[in-house]
Amino acid sequence: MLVVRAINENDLDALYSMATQVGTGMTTLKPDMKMLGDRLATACASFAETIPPEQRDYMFVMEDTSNGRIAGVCAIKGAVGLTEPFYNYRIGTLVHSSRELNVFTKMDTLYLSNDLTGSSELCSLFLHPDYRQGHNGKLLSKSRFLFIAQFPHLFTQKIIAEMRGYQADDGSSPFYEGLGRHFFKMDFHHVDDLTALGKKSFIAELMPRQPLYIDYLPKEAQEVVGQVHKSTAPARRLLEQEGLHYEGYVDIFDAGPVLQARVSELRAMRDSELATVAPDTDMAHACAPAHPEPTLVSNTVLKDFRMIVTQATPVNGEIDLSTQDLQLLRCHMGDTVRTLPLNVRKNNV
Amino acid sequence: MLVVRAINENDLDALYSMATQVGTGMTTLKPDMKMLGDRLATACASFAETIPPEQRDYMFVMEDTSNGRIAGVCAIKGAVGLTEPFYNYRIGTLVHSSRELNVFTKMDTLYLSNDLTGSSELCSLFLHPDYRQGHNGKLLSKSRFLFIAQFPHLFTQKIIAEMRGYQADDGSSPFYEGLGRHFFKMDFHHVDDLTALGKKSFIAELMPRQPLYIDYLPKEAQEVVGQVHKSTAPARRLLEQEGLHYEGYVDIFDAGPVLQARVSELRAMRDSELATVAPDTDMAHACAPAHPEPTLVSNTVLKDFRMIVTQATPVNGEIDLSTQDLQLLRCHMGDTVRTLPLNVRKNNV
Amino acid sequence: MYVVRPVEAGDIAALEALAAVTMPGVHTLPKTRDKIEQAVERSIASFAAQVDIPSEESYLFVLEALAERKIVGTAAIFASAGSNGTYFSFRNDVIQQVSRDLNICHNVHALTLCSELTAYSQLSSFYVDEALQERPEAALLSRSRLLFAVQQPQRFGDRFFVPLAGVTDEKGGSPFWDALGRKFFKMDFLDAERVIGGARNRTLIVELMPHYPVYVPLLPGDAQAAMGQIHPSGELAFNLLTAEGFEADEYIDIFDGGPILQAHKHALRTFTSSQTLRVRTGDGQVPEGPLVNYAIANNAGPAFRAVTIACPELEGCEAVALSPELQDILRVAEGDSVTCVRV
Amino acid sequence: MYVVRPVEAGDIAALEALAAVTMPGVHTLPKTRDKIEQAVERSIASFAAQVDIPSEESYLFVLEALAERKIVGTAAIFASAGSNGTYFSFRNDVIQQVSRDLNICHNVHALTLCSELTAYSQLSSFYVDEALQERPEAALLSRSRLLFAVQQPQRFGDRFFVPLAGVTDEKGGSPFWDALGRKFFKMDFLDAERVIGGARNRTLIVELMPHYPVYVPLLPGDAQAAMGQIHPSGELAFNLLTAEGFEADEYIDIFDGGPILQAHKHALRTFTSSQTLRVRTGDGQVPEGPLVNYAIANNAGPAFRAVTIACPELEGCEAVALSPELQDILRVAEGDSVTCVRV
Repeated sequence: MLVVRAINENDLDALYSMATQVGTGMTTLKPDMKMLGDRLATACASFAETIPPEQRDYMFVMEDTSNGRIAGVCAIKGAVGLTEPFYNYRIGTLVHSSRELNVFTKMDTLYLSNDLTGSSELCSLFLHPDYRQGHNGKLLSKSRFLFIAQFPHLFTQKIIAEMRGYQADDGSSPFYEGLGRHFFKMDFHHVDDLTALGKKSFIAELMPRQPLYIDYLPKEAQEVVGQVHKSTAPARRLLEQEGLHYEGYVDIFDAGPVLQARVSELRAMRDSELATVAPDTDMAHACAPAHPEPTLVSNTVLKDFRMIVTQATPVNGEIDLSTQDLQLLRCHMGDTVRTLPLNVRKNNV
Repeated sequence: MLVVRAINENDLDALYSMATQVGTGMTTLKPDMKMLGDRLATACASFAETIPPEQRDYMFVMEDTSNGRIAGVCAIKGAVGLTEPFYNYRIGTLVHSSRELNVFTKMDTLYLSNDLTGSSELCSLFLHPDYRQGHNGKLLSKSRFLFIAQFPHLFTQKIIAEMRGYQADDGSSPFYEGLGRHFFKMDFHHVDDLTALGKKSFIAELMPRQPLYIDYLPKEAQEVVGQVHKSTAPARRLLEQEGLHYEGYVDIFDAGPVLQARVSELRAMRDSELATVAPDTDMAHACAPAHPEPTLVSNTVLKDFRMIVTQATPVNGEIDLSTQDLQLLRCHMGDTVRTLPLNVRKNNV
Repeated sequence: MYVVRPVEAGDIAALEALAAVTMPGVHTLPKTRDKIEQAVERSIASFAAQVDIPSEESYLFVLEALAERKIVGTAAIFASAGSNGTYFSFRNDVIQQVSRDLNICHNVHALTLCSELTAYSQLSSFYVDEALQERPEAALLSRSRLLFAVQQPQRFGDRFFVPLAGVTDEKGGSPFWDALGRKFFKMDFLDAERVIGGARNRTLIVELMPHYPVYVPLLPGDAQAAMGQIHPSGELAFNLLTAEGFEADEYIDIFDGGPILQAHKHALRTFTSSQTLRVRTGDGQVPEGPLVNYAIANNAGPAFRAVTIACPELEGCEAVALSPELQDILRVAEGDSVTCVRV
Repeated sequence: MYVVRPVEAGDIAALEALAAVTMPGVHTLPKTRDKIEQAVERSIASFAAQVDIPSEESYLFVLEALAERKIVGTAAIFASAGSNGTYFSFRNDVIQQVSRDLNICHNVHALTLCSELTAYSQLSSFYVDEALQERPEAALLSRSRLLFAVQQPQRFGDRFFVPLAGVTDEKGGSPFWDALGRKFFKMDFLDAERVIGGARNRTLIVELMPHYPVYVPLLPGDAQAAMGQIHPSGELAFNLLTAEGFEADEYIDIFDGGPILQAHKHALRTFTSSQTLRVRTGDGQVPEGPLVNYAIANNAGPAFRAVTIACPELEGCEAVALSPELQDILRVAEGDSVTCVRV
């Protein structure tokens, strides 16, 4: 059985072995014992609330309780950009118009910005290939929204997720080739590695800081602004269903979109409910939907936050969970849990 | 009884007499027969769908059917900024940081932008003082959301509303005194009048176009960025309840906030429902809430869109409307109407 | 013999004939009868005006072949560029990028829309008959404008500039325009030049052109290559002007990317090395020793006239020998002062 | 008698004593023994170096009162500003705003962070004893750096600049800094100058200073008033430099808003009007006629020495009369060439 839970001190080795599977492209999860150890310590301090909210890094692991294996990992950073500047390009609009010539030109424009400074970030999502099936991916990714809905006071107004940008078949980034290369005069992957290592002051020194019309870029670069990497498209759709949107912020190197939402407008904030664990009654049984939808259920304990996906459905503020489910959640009859339909309800319009 | 309805050709005189009541501060509703006549013609063409969606201007009037008086007016413009550039300041963030000196400075920055070009705009809301009571203000303002929920395909992705900015007791604008005056070298009210007259090319010619740190402005100007005029605060709250938010765009002269939302995330889009007009049944009666909340109800006819507020509540897809309500809506038993609770439901969290 | 003199009303027909000749590099020379008449009238009024502060005056000079009484060249100077607005150009900025962490140091060029050339005096409309391009009369014509400015400093600014036409392809297209102006104006280069009438001081430039610096590395190769390059028709003017002391590189034209040469008057040879000498009557003999070419201008204000002569070095002299014929052409007499500069 | 000569190792103690005197306007003169030693060593190495392209050389001159063997002034010149980075300054841009509809035309000033002064040669560390401020020796000291540059052009750039300290209040605060730099550096003016060591070429400037133009009308009145204003201690230097041909107004310092004077060498009197003359031995008599002050420098490279004399106008002369005593001081003999310029 799978449970997503707050990471703990004993997970370091499993985390490292997971990181060896990740490959390039995810700069926050590299197989480096020192880096991972530091991060784990921050995560444990986060759940223990011994560091301030903006320094926190809530990491979750998906555990297969049948064999104790770690099947996946994901995280929420309390705030980005408060120690190193967090850069994006923001896409704005400028209109050039002359009534005399009857010309009206609407141009998309790139602004180098730190606007997202202080936002909370969804990051480091990785599911082991052996577990890529069924609801597992959804459970892992969406568990973070249930956590936010349970503890909204821990998060800033805005939540973001950076998506890997479009790459050509040869692994090159048309956006970088059209823009960054002129200023960095080095390889895309080289720049990417430097960023991962935290060598970021060069961004302020080398990037063009003046607003740029996207029209100045080669067509291939223009076309990929805000486009995700092929392999990232499903993750993007999933986050969009939860209420995140592309609002015109992109990565400065590969122009991958940043998805964002007000915390208060996440689906989980609107649609998740508290329920009391209670045995099934005739009345509840009668009122339950004929075709139950899978439901995400979590306990309400910060330090040992645990989430599962189950077929049980809350009815009138009560939910009947199996003994196994209760064990996974470390809950008992009478405890309060938080529930959220795993899938998005279709609009009734 | 009050009904909000699509404006029609016969409303010009009433509209003019309404405009004489408006006073300064609303540039789109001036007592000018030519201007109002043109606008009315556009509105009629909009409801008749004889002009393209982006040129439309849906105007609604609130009519007191007891005496035939026009009690209020409001409108939705199909798209702004497509003939004259639509300018705002956008507030962004720039971080200046030096690890060497251990300095980390986060600065708010004003960018002159046309980002909101093409958005639909809520505007021209005015309720006659004689009618400022009960649910009238809410009905008038919220009727527009019901219209959008019924005809979302007529609107662009984004809907905005410009709020009048803060003014000191003497009618001066601290933001204009701190910024605009240095570049325009004329009175705030003079500039405002010029804008209303459509003399806007001077904005491109005279405004500082480079990004500005808000810190450069005098303290009094900094403090009012995004602040509404005292008299506008209730209108702001009302729009925020419907799902609009201040996202950092302000007026270039008085720094009044622009509220905005994705059309798809408006409360009316999520919470409004279609219902069939049907007589009350025992079953429905039994299931109805004990303390019915006032409900906005509209017909579903574009050309003669009509809305009321009523105590009837939809139950299981049916609603029992009084004969009077049906007359106001020009509906009959068996017709489909759209309903939306007038007030926002409290979150269940 | 050739003389440079202010344009006169009687020259209009000749100018119309000249305008019929294709002169792709000379946008500022009027092409239609109406425009030519206006330009001539404006010049006559400008020469006649009492000027304290340079303003909208525009002085048009012609080179006349005296034998045939034929106009074989034109050259103009505006007292104050953009005097009824702002003269816009691109300033060629260099941004030095240094990254200590990465040990990188390179320069990035950027073009910034600027109004710095406003109120400079502007040389323009230089055209000389092909047969004369290699002769000192070409230099005389170009330089006469500056000789006039030396004599009448109150009529001109302290700084001068000259926009030269940029490169275009066979069809009249401009690669620089295609990469920049077209994106904002949404029209062809020649159409844009037509609607704007060759001007660089119009409100619509503020309305349409980019206000943020244009990073040169982002421009296509052919547009970069066209920056600061002159149209072949401008080569003579370019050579004469750089020899005079004008400098290129700092500014380029916002439309076609052609070079804009500019200089403070202290850097111009006509200002720094012209001499005022007395006229004495020459004996008609060809003088001995090495001869050099000089431009000689009378000092008669609106009745300005200038010629070239070949004579021995005048450095350190107090007078210059002119034949009675030349004195006639310049309308000077023995003892009058003339302004001389080597060409 | 006074002589200007390159600093020597033996001067270190004297310089240390000088540094103890409060010189608020001279940030670039080192204050501690260590720093003084480094500066002297660097100067000695620079004078001794074979230079093809100006780089990190820094030349320090001293004014010595020969009778007392006392150092009474200093003046330095860096071969290439920001040679290990970028020299940052604010360029004072003027944006012309014209609205045809409203019939408005006005200029808006804006300060743009720029690196244009990088690789200029930079004059600095000018200090002269109060007793000598009115005397020609002050001008001699200031100008000696340029005389050296005239003789050794390969060691310097074609353009020169001099940052002069801006105005500060009694407590050492700078109104310009308070309005600008403080917002980004989050520290007092003196603290900022201390951490940056008076340099203008550091990466942290890019990291912290504003990259977008600063509109001057938005600055508080006292900051606007401080722009381009000199600290009273810099008045002598300012007067000497503007008389030399340096121009203010285009650039100001990014920290205190003080003026940065700059010029192309062709605009500097030392370059345009210095003469190379032969030495002849004077008869010791005071010459008749009006006397003017000249700076006279030997032409001995690293053994550079310069003095002032009062003598009749040298214009048109081929030799200058120097007493045997002066020849000794300059280490020249009859027939040697010296560089002379009026001060």
